[in-house]
Amino acid sequence: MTEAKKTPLLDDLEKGPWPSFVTEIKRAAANNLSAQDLLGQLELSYEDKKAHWKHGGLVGVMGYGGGVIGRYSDVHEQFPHVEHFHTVRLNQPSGWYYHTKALRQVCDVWEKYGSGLTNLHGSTGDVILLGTKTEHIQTIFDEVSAFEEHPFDLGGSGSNLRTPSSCAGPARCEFAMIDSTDICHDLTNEFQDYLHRPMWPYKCKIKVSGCPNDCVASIARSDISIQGTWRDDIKINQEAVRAYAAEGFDIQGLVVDKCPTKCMSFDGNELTIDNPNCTRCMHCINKMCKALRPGDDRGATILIGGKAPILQGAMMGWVIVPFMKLEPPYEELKEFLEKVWEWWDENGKTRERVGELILRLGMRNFLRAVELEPIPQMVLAPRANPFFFWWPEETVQD
Amino acid sequence: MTEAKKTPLLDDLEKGPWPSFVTEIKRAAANNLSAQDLLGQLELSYEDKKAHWKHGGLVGVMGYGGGVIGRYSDVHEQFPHVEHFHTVRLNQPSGWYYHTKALRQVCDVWEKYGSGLTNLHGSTGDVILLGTKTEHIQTIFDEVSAFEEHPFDLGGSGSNLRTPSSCAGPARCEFAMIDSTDICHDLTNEFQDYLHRPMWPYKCKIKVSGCPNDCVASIARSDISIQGTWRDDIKINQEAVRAYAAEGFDIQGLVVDKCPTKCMSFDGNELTIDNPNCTRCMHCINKMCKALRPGDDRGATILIGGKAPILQGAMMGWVIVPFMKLEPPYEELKEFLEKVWEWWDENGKTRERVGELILRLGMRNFLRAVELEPIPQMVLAPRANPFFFWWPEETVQD
Amino acid sequence: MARTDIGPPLYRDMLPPICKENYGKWSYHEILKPGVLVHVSETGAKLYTVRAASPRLVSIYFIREICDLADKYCDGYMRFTSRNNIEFLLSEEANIDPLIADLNAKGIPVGGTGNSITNIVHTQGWVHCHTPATDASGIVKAVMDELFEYFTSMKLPAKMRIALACCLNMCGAVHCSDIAILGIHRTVPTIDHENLHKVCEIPTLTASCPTAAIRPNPKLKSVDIKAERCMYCGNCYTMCPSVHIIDPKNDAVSIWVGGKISNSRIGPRFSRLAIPFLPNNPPRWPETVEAVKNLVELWAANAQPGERMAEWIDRISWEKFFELSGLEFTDKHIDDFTLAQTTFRSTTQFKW
Amino acid sequence: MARTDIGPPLYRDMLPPICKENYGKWSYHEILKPGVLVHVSETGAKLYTVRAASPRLVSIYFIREICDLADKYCDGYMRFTSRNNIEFLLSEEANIDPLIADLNAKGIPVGGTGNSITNIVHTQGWVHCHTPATDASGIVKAVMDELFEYFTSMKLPAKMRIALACCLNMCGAVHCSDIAILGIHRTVPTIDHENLHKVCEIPTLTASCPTAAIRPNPKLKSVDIKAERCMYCGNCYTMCPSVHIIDPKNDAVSIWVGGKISNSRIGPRFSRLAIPFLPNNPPRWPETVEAVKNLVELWAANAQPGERMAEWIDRISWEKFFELSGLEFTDKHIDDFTLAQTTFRSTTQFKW
Ligand code: SRM
Ligand code: SRM
Ligand code: SRM
Ligand code: SRM
Ligand code: SF4
Ligand code: SF4
Ligand code: SF4
Ligand code: SF4
Ligand code: SF4
Ligand code: SF4
Ligand code: SF4
Ligand code: SF4
Repeated sequence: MTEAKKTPLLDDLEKGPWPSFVTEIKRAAANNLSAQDLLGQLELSYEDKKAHWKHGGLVGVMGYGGGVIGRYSDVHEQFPHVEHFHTVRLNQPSGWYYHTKALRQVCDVWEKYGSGLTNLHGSTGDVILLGTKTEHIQTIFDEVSAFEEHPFDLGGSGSNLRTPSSCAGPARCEFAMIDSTDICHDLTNEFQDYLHRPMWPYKCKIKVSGCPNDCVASIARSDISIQGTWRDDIKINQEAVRAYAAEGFDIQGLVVDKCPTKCMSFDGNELTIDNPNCTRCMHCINKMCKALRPGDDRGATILIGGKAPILQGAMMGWVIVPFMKLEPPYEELKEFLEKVWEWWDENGKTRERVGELILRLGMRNFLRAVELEPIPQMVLAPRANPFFFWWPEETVQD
Repeated sequence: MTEAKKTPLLDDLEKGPWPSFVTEIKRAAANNLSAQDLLGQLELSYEDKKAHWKHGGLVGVMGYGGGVIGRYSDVHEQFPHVEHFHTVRLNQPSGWYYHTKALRQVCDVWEKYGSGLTNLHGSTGDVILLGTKTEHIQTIFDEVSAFEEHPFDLGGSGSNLRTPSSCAGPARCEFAMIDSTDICHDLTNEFQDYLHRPMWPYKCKIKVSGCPNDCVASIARSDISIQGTWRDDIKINQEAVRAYAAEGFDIQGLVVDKCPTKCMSFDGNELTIDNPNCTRCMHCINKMCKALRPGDDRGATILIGGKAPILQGAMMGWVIVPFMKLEPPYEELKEFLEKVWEWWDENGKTRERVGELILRLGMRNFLRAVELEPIPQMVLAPRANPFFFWWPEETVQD
Repeated sequence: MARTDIGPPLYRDMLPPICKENYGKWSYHEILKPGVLVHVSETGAKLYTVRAASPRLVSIYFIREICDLADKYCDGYMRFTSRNNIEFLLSEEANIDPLIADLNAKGIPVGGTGNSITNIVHTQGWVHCHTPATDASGIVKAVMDELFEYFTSMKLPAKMRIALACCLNMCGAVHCSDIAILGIHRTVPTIDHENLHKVCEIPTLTASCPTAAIRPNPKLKSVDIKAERCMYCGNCYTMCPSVHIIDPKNDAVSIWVGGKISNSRIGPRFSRLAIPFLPNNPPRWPETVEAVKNLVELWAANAQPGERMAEWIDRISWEKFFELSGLEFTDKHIDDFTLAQTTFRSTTQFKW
Repeated sequence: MARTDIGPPLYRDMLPPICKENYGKWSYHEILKPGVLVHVSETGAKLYTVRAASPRLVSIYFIREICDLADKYCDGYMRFTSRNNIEFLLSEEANIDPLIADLNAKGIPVGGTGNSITNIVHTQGWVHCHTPATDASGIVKAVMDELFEYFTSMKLPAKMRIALACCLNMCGAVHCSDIAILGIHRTVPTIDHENLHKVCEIPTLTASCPTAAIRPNPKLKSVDIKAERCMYCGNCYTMCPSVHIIDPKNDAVSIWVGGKISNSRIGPRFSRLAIPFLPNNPPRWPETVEAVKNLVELWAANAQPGERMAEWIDRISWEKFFELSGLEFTDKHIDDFTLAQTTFRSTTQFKW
């Protein structure tokens, strides 16, 4: 081990009650030269107020088109051990459920070939192994994929399907109206080829939330947002309602008054819901989960289009399929996704996300391609401008 | 008089309780060949389901660049008396107040030189004299502008200031918080040159409403919308409030519950308004005009940008000046308008309305040009996209 | 040469004495009955207004008749409204009923105040314009005949403002109306390649298209229109007579709902597409008349007191609006122009 | 060659027996205290969750320590949350407090449930990315140190979700957060004209600019940037290493507020610009920390129970938000991008 450089700026971030990433880097640095150089280079960034990584870089694993982000230092004379400092993205288990055995195995591999630093997890959901050299990448993959128990595969990067992710789901949450974890796992397996071989115009993300609370932020952070919901009436246990009232819970103020459609009322004894006017926002169920439960006719709303700002400004997904029953093997969902991707793949420009393409070509063309009927649930309001199109067959042709 | 053609389709529109424009055309046609041919050509349009007018045509009055809309028949062989059928736009008196003397004079001139048909009024507000020949246009102008009492001038057409219009205003309405009629008249006179000589990128319209009820639809139908408003507290006559309640008027349901900011309350005896949270929508005042009156600190909100759909979709004006005191001679307003027009004139492309230009170049450039500070009242919400600009002086330059 | 730039006649000279005396002093108003308002001044003075319908397209004979009545009952003082109604400004309460009787005798109804359907703001149509996709006055007459009872009564939940424009230039500025009737073209313009270069500037023409559907065709010294980008707005025709947009076999009527102008309660709103196509069916456009009537009556039957069309739809939701109205929701209802994104439903909240 | 496409480890194999047995049968939950949940099944079974903080950037030693605790208290069953916290899944209520004690001993706080500020979703920053305008982990650490009490308590009016992204690519998808911290570049990129044509495709590069600021410069076989159209998004840099966006003298931090993801009550919302500029001031970004803290505390002091930031601002209005916060409203707050029109105030309704 070479003598570690002084890092006064970073050291300051070891103080305070919140766990410190600097401490973590130092722990890794104690045994690993790359981590040590990372610490040094980061201190330099703190001095210079800028990153010291070069632009991009392509590295990978045999048989895969993505899953590794190449990264090279622009100050490698000073910090030779981060000259290469690539990250490996491992596909997390659905819902981020782990047994410690699975995690320990990964740590052991990463101790041998990597910096010893990770992100648990990346924003898309992957296990991020932070910093290794080009020559180790294949070995890392070979070892993690060969674990006898809980073998890992690579996650996505590049213009492909990105690692899908799911909320805690029915294993842990009473609100799950679809098996979000299973759907995530099943889709990930079904679409392995799309995940690992970048062949599309750009990235495409799937996130699955068991209910409209959307605990994986699917509407904002994924092109394809799948959220559990229901169609029939909310189930009310009036006894339990009264128990809430008896405990002094302010049903009127905290629940009834906050219902977005004002479709609830409480007379001090019975809670009434005008279900046809309920938009299933979850609020009352969230606040009174001992008394209220979603109905039994359950499925998912599918929204398409969520993404970050570049190019046209950030987008949130919008309703494409208001309700789809989702039972294994999820055939209808898979066929639907295939249609969406096929159309996008055929029509999308380079670096055009599927939502951007729908905006460019119009919902009418998209809906025809994926064979869906337009319905009012897709929009907040009909168009206000008079610039609409007619299909040739709808007008009298000479 | 030649024998009138048969008009069975139009005849059908003489039936029914609503006054009939066909009857009006026939009344004119009884004494006027152009009106007669208009009737015939219109019947042909009803058969063919299309207009029988050619594209455009330029005609005018000496010294004026607009005020007359040229119109030529495309079936003048059949209907020679509408071969020319131009309309003359006369600038209406502010608020459309008339003495019959003024109207009768116009009728007399129009009996001599025109079809005898008019629109009272055009959508912009002008008296529309509907249908005359090229050779009469100058004469018509000469005569109407020479009336001893109530002489008329031309209205606007082309790329210029269009005839401003005003609501009924303080002469007839208790809600008027600015002298809308006077402002309209004063501005019209002040900007005669802009009104009569098309020198701008495109048209620009001004409409003045005495209050936020906006009875001249200024927000939708004019580039410059001036609406009376107030800044201090609503005046409440509690006696009168109680009188409403006593009459059985549902103050809670029809007023308090409908207040958009929920800043009112009524305890059955006193009406309370939390004025800092009132957005001065007028609703409570409208519904209880015997009990509530706007405050005394009165002026106008000025919104810019209203227009019809072409090119970028219809626009409603948006707040540029949240509050401006408006007392004769309205200097501040005039200076403001001059600045707006100067900037637009310099920067606007052909057929670009001022609102479209603001959208193209951004509020930041517009506000600098007209020397206004940005304030939150201009927007419903701040920007959601991170694509904002810095002025060179705001960053560290090398 | 005549004087120019004399400006409009001075409105002040046309005000009845009571208006001059009480200028800015009005205290409140009441609607005495449909079409009749009284404004009461701080001084106690009372001004009576009688509002009467007009077809807007009127002959000088009509105007003179109206003038005769104004002379008879209110010293010649009258006005027109921003929606083309006539208002007689009376100082004498006793003159109200005789005036109304005279008006009715002439077939001129009184009404349009309060919770009524007042006059339809409209445009030229086949009477005087060169770009209309439909007529204006004819549809207005047909619709008002059918909705007549709502002009002469005040039994609706709130004001109902209907407007009509005969093409997308929207001279009636119908885009913020409770119900808007809009003439639409529906086919791609045809081009007179021979003459185009003689009468039109090609750069201006290509720039005129909101969807960039027009490309120069240098070979023909003309332009081509990319059919799949054209949404038939007609702006190219406005710029160039060699581009023909009118197509009687396809020109049609569309219906829009839920717009609003006033700031009262909810702020101004755009009208939104309800019915993309109704046939041009002169002289009485029965499909259009029926559609408008159905919308009025659906709203009237379902809105709460004081709810304009926009407020009613806000409360029940657009999906319920389509369900209740039985109107078909089509791909045309889904925006695909520049602000489309803001109309998409980025939430799982909706009604079934 | 190794097998490919084996897919992720099967989550089902990682579920504690209680979760398998009660899969889909959970009936309700309660928050026993900050960071501790109990989920009760229809069968009566009870699952206890202890939620602990993580800096996300963790070493294998940290992970192993966590694993040790999981082995000790819950048979090795644990999970991570969508916001990078650690959750221990316990079947034994008695294990809760010992686990918490062990965690605290290691400096790992427990909390983040209910009406708290939970972990900050964030990105790579200077640690591992090539485009950042600021660091990620450092600001997060500094902010969480300051807001620590809100992680370990549940005294806020509602949930508060903070996120950070170090450039406009917004890997943290911060755009729908109660408070978003966003790194921004503020100067026009400089171009390495010599090398550009060797490494970049010019058409792709010009197409990459959201505001069409990039024009080909055929003479130099390079491109030029029209400075007044450039808003420094950095997308051209993503496409081409010869365009340099990083500028330490001007790169900065901005603050956004009022976003939201869940459909609960009001639907999802974008965060909106609150503070366009705060200096990049490592190691502790005091201006940013203070700004975030002030916003949290202003909201906490003024919101009604249950009101997220967005709901509070909805109720009081943006103009009052700026007044109460004392934040300057600048021309940067006024949108000038493609949907700007929809953010303008097309009504006379506003507060003073
Ligand atoms: C590692 C990660 C951030 C993190 O610290 O967690 C990340 C890191 C990068 N992202 Fe990201 N993105 C990550 C999640 C996201 C997310 C959030 C999400 O997936 O939930 C988004 C916003 C959602 C979206 O997809 O729009 C996101 C939007 C982007 C974008 C903008 C895409 C757009 O259409 O606007 C770019 C730019 C690009 O693709 O060229 C980008 C590009 C990048 C690159 C590859 C930089 C580049 O320009 O090439 C970053 C590599 C950093 C590095 O050196 O490791 N990253 N990126 C996340 C992936 C970890 C994982 O696999 O789990
Ligand atoms: C006569 C009138 C309709 C009516 O029946 O009342 C009218 C008639 C015409 N308008 Fe208009 N506009 C009339 C008020 C309006 C209004 C409403 C208003 O002013 O309150 C609008 C919408 C508001 C606005 O200005 O945006 C309006 C928006 C247009 C437009 C679209 C402008 C735009 O920026 O989108 C055009 C197209 C153009 O200017 O080329 C247009 C063009 C026309 C032309 C000149 C046709 C043309 O393309 O050249 C029409 C002449 C018809 C004729 O032969 O008489 N007219 N026009 C109105 C003027 C009467 C008057 O002076 O009082
Ligand atoms: C005469 C006229 C002004 C003029 O300069 O000509 C006028 C006159 C009055 N308006 Fe108006 N408004 C007139 C067009 C308008 C318009 C413009 C339009 O329709 O194109 C609007 C905006 C409509 C909209 O929002 O779409 C308008 C929105 C109002 C409102 C707000 C209604 C609402 O709640 O949304 C009020 C207040 C009320 O009635 O409670 C109002 C109130 C009034 C009062 C009560 C004001 C007063 O005290 O004098 C007047 C009698 C109203 C009545 O008819 O019951 N006036 N009023 C216009 C009559 C048109 C007609 O012939 O029917
Ligand atoms: C563990 C986690 C899911 C996961 O798969 O990892 C989770 C778990 C729960 N969420 Fe969540 N949510 C989780 C991220 C989210 C997110 C996503 C995010 O923040 O990025 C959201 C959307 C946030 C937003 O709207 O901006 C989210 C919005 C909710 C809501 C709606 C809150 C609201 O009123 O707006 C509820 C309902 C509630 O708490 O009343 C909820 C309710 C719950 C419940 C009560 C569900 C249950 O019965 O198990 C769980 C405990 C909540 C608590 O912490 O008090 N969860 N929850 C995530 C914990 C993150 C963390 O470490 O703090
Ligand atoms: S999204 Fe719904 S089902 Fe999934 S964890 Fe959150 S509350 Fe539970
Ligand atoms: S789920 Fe939401 S909309 Fe439905 S009743 Fe409950 S609070 Fe109201
Ligand atoms: S806009 Fe206001 S002041 Fe003018 S007539 Fe209408 S209600 Fe009266
Ligand atoms: S004017 Fe409007 S916002 Fe103000 S108190 Fe009256 S109803 Fe409420
Ligand atoms: S709406 Fe169109 S067709 Fe009708 S008058 Fe105006 S420009 Fe002419
Ligand atoms: S009709 Fe409109 S959309 Fe079609 S080519 Fe002409 S200008 Fe373009
Ligand atoms: S937000 Fe930007 S700088 Fe930060 S990790 Fe993502 S791409 Fe890199
Ligand atoms: S930084 Fe963004 S706006 Fe500026 S030139 Fe590059 S891509 Fe265009």
